[in-house]
Amino acid sequence: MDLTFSAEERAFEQEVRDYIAESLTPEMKRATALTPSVFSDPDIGMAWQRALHKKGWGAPGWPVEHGGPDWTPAQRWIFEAECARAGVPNVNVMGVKMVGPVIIGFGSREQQNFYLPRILSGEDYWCQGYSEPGSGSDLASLKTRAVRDGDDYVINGTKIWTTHAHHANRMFALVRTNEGERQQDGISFILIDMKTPGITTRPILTIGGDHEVNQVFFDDVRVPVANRVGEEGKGWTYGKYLLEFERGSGIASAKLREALKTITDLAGSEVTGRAIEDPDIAMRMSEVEVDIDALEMTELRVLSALQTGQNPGAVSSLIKLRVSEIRQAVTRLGVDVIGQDGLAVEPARPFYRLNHEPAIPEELLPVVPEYLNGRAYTIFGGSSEIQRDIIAKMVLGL
Amino acid sequence: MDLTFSAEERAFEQEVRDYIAESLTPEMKRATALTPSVFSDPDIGMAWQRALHKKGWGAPGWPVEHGGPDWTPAQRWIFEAECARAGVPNVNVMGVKMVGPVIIGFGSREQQNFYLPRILSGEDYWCQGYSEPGSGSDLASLKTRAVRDGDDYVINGTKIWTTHAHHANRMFALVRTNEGERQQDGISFILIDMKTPGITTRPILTIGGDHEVNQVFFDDVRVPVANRVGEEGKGWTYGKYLLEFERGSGIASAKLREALKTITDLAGSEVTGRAIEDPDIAMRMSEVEVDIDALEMTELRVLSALQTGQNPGAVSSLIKLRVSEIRQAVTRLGVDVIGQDGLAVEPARPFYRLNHEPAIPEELLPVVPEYLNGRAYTIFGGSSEIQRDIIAKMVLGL
Amino acid sequence: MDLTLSDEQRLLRESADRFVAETFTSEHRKKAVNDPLGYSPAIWKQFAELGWLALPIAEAHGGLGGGAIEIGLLMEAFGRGLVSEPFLSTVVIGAALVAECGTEAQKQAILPRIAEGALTLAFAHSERAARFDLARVDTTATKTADGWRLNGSKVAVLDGAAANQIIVSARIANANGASGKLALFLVPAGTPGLTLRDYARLGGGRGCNLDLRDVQLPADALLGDGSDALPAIETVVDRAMAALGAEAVGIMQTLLDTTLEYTKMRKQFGRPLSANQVIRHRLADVAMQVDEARSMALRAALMANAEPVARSRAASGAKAKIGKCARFVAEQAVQLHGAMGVTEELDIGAYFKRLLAFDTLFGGSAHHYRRHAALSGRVHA
Amino acid sequence: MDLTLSDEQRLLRESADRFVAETFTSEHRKKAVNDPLGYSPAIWKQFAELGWLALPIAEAHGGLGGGAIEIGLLMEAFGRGLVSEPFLSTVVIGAALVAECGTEAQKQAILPRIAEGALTLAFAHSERAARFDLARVDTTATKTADGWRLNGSKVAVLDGAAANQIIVSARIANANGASGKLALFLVPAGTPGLTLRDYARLGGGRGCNLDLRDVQLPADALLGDGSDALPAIETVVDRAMAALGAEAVGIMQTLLDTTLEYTKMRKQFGRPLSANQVIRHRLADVAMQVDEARSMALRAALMANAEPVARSRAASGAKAKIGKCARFVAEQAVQLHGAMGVTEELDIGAYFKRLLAFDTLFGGSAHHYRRHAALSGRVHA
Repeated sequence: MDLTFSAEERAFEQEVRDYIAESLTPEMKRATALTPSVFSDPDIGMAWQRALHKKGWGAPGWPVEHGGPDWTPAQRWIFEAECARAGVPNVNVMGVKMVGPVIIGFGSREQQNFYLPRILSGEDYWCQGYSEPGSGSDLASLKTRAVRDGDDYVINGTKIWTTHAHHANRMFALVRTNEGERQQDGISFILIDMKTPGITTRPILTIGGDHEVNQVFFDDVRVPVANRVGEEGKGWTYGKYLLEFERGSGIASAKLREALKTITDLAGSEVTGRAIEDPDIAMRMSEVEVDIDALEMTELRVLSALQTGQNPGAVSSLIKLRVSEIRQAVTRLGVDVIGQDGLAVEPARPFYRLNHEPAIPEELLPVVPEYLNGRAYTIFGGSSEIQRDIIAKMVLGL
Repeated sequence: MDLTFSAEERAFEQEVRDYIAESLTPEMKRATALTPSVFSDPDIGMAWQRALHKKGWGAPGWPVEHGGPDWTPAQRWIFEAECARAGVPNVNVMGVKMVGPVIIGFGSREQQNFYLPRILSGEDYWCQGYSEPGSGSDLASLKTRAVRDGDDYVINGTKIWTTHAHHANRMFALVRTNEGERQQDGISFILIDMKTPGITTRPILTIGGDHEVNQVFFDDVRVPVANRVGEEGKGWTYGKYLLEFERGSGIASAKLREALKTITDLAGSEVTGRAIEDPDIAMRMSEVEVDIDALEMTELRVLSALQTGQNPGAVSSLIKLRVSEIRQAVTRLGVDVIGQDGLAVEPARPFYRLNHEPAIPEELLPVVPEYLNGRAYTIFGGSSEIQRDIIAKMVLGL
Repeated sequence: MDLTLSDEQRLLRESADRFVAETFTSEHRKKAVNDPLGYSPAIWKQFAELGWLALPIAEAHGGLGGGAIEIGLLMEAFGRGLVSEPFLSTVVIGAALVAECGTEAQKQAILPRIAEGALTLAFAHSERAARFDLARVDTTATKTADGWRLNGSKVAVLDGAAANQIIVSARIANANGASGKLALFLVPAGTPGLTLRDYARLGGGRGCNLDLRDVQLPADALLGDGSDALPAIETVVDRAMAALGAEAVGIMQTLLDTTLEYTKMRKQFGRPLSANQVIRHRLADVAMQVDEARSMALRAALMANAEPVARSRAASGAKAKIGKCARFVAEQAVQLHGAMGVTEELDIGAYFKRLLAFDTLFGGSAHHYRRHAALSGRVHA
Repeated sequence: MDLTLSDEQRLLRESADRFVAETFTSEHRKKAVNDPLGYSPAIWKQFAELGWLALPIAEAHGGLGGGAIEIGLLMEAFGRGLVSEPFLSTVVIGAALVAECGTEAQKQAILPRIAEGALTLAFAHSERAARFDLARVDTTATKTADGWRLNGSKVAVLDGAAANQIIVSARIANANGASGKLALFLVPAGTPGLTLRDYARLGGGRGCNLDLRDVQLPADALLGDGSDALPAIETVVDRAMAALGAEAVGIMQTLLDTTLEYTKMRKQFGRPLSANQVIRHRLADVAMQVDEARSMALRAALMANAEPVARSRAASGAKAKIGKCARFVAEQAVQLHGAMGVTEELDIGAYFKRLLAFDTLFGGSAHHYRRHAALSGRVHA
């Protein structure tokens, strides 16, 4: 057993570090630091996607024949850790990490040739049409209907919580093409051009005051049947594949460590009246740091199993739950660190392009919105309650 | 609104204080302090019962015609608070607070005349035969059977978790006299002389090493039908009355405050290396003290409602849950205060009558057993899980 | 020993509940968020007519002579409606500081005008470097030929921009330049040298950060006779925390009611959310914590006039415990509302944020448990 | 980067698991509780034969040169069986102190005998007034004409009564009587002036409190050359905490397994306990915390030879986190076993108590979070 990386891996780490140093602009870095959301605005995120693509690193998880860099799990770890350390923007995960792998796994050759390069290059910006009002964690009860009419589907219904639908030019969506015996049957996976007539978008402000999510309405929206991925009625399977694909590939500990470091730096500064001198805050920082240590070790155990071709098994299904709880603990610490300056609400966005001087120091602006928006960590993507249901059933066999 | 007691009530308080001062012996006080259980051994508890009876205070909650002192709710509060402050032994609650009120409410005149004076005087010592192996929180599923044979019931079965069955000369028990449609029907409430042939008792040591509870076996035990309280098949109702009777009449905050004080005193002393200088311990003491403050206010709100003839309502059903949690917090604090001396196990009992010098200072002996035995607070008398089920249903209407 | 309400108190509560329910609707709130003043002067006038602004002011000064219990009844109702009128700043804190410290002339000049709704106050005390230490003030007041000159910076001045006068705390510089006693000064809005950075306050209302640069004040701007103002500040802040605690209870109760309603109505996997045992137990815990918070707010109010250590222990205990409960109740209310809970679509978010603001004001739970421990002789603060 | 076990490590784990499962049965444990020695010399001999007592000792001193990972594998297995043999005292702590501090002659005299099972040690360091501060020792060692004289009192000496020699820490009194450097002394069992108050240890094994009154020792009783022993003590205690963490993981895993089994089997209200969502979620949390504890124990072992600050941060982080997890897991295991859980009828109680002892040894979670914060430059310890 050994925690150290090999000489080759260390060299790769240096390469990543160097490339980030030369291509990450101060504007991108500042914008990322001042964005109180896990999603970077496209002007920032896509600029970074282009920089990565230039180096051939636009889609770390994809197979080499589709433009992936052919990295080992350890290299992916190193890459993601270095990105977190440097504070790079988030790219369009709905493209690179979500629809991309589904198109690779189940799309036609034509779909692959058309869509994948546009994801890599940052030309396309994707959003995800899964949730609906009233479906929530019970996703399979979705009601948006796609009715076959010649070579088109005619789609009617509505999607909600659609992240960056107001920025995206494409959506991948689960729609009901059939009334199966089980709810899960009769769902198809469809790629939609957001400029298609009949699509309207209503913004929904988050509790932190950000415009991240939307409700999207479909009113007789005609989408070519050719835009369906894989077989009709198998969409649920592809959607699940997407989740499995992600399993074990993400690392959260490095980002959490950076987030904690940001808060720790604030706490050590005059801008918070040196909050770190409050022993409660200092102790809780250690508590959270240790939680991150534990998470990192768990992630490394998964990585190590993947490296040696083993199945990481049950452990990885516990990770989502812990990550969301630790994220919330970090953001909560932030709120306590900035104290009464947290009372000031700045409604304008983005914080990195304000037209006025804010009432409180700039670096404090994202802290409370991050905490507020962070309440969603234990709700979106399967609430913590659902996760515990799953762990009890799938991991503990109850 | 006013937190102060009236002049009459203050005078009463003084009277209680004076009587305790003259009748509570140092031996009783020391024995109580060194007993890591909520139940005093009968030699101590019954001595105190006799002292109270002498003053006419043997059964504070009983009606005056059966020997109660005819106190107002405020007087009962004052009495219990003073008893807690002085550290008096616990009397046989199974007699005074449990079977007594049932006999008063539902017993025949003969039963009242026979049993009640013997409870008051401390001549009888009662135990409660409710739980059975396999029934636990689902009490109504009990299986011990009483079959009518002439003027007797013949009882077969077993009871478990029977506190002080090894000391008691009488038991009140719920037994099945009939197979009702609902489990609750067909249960009868029976008074049993523990010397009746066919009764055997097996000790069960608690996790803290105390002999508190037992399993009791009934093997063709003949009990006169005259020992049944009230109607046949109505035992469940009487058992529930017993719980309602207790509602709002007990006060826990005063005892908890004393328990915290004991721990605080230890923490301030050299015997624990002045544990209070550990800021975590000092803060947690305040946290627990504030929890006790909240509980006390809640209890006072109930008392105040009772005083003015109102129904205290939902609040009182939340109290049991909080009391058990705070008790556990206090005992846990004790464990942390005594530090490594908590590693020493003293198996002999009672601590106030050891034949050898213990390995650690005497006053530390009960601390760990109290914590260990205290795990039962959230289990016995309806587990915390059951309590929350009840609150959701009865208080919140879910 | 009687913890039931008197008839007058019951009437006050009922009228407050009724007025708040009718006036502070969801629509009203959405409008008020965009109001640069942060509250409605018309409603303020109604408060005055209802006698609420006179409530805790002594009869000799045009008030009704009410106490902490009555304030608590009002504040709990205000919490239910997320009222953003500057009642805390003007009446609970401002009027009380004047009553505690002011000369008779100042009381006569100020208190009746508060009672009739003609004057609003704010309290500028906190400074960034002090965090929640009430005793630490770096703002200085220097005696000049004809009055005082103030310099310093204040944060978290509630309702500062709308206040007619701001009560500013400062240390009186001694002859040798060393800082001396803490004093309070009445600074009229618009005084030269005063710079306000006004902001919308988390959960409703407004706040501001404040710079004082060579602010010149007349001699009678000093509140009272110049004796150390710290004990009065501690008294008033303890009582303000009791009042805020009552407000928090109103907010929490509303969140509980709303969440109960929502979990009964909202269906998932073919049955209401409230059919899930985990959610039922969570709600039981929420209800329990609301009740504990209610007990502590009441306790702090009942102890508002006790001797200082007992009063401060009760106030800090209440602030710490209610803060802890508030955090749990707020976070669970959002969690159980699911995705809708983390938007500004429902009122739930506004209530959540107001509780977050409550927890922050005058220091959070850890700060007040520590103060409680120090007051109990357990630790050195 | 490889966190999978080597073949040798896998074999060690398998043999330890097998031996423990076969030997340390429930019946064995019930007998051992009443054993005045606290463990079985016959089993200790088997440990020696299996090479376990030689595991971390250097090859030059008759050992196998294993490290913290191997120790962790053994300790986790020991945890599953609640092994009460003095492995921690003799091998993990005793042998390590000799290896860290001893002269070559002392190492040659002691370590091979430990490896072959012929010598047991105990470590007497903690004092009541010090609580968990490793640097605070009031016991004194005074130089005499022909050796040393020790005076003082020690608490929580694990396995002290059965040890052939006790390593006692003391401050060497300077010429002027002031206390100086910390040193370690080898004190043979039965040395005059040594008084042991032996006790059964919570969760298995024995412990004692120790008085030293004018204990006379020869000059070579001093371990090593007399340089300050604190760094060595900190190194060894950090590694001991990692080993204890692994043991705790074994205990927690057993509690989880047992509780899963019980809740599936035990029926209430006509269905298994495990049908309750609240219990299912609780068990999910228990499983998650066992997994987190496993990660931290591994981390502390992997960092056992890192530079002191990194090593101590990892060790304190592990002790704090595993202690927190252990408390939750233990309390929930008892809670979910209901009334049976709070008796000595089931093994569950013994496992619970062993975790409570784990949490207490070398200081609990708050102590180690504070140490972690201090080592991270956040607070002054």
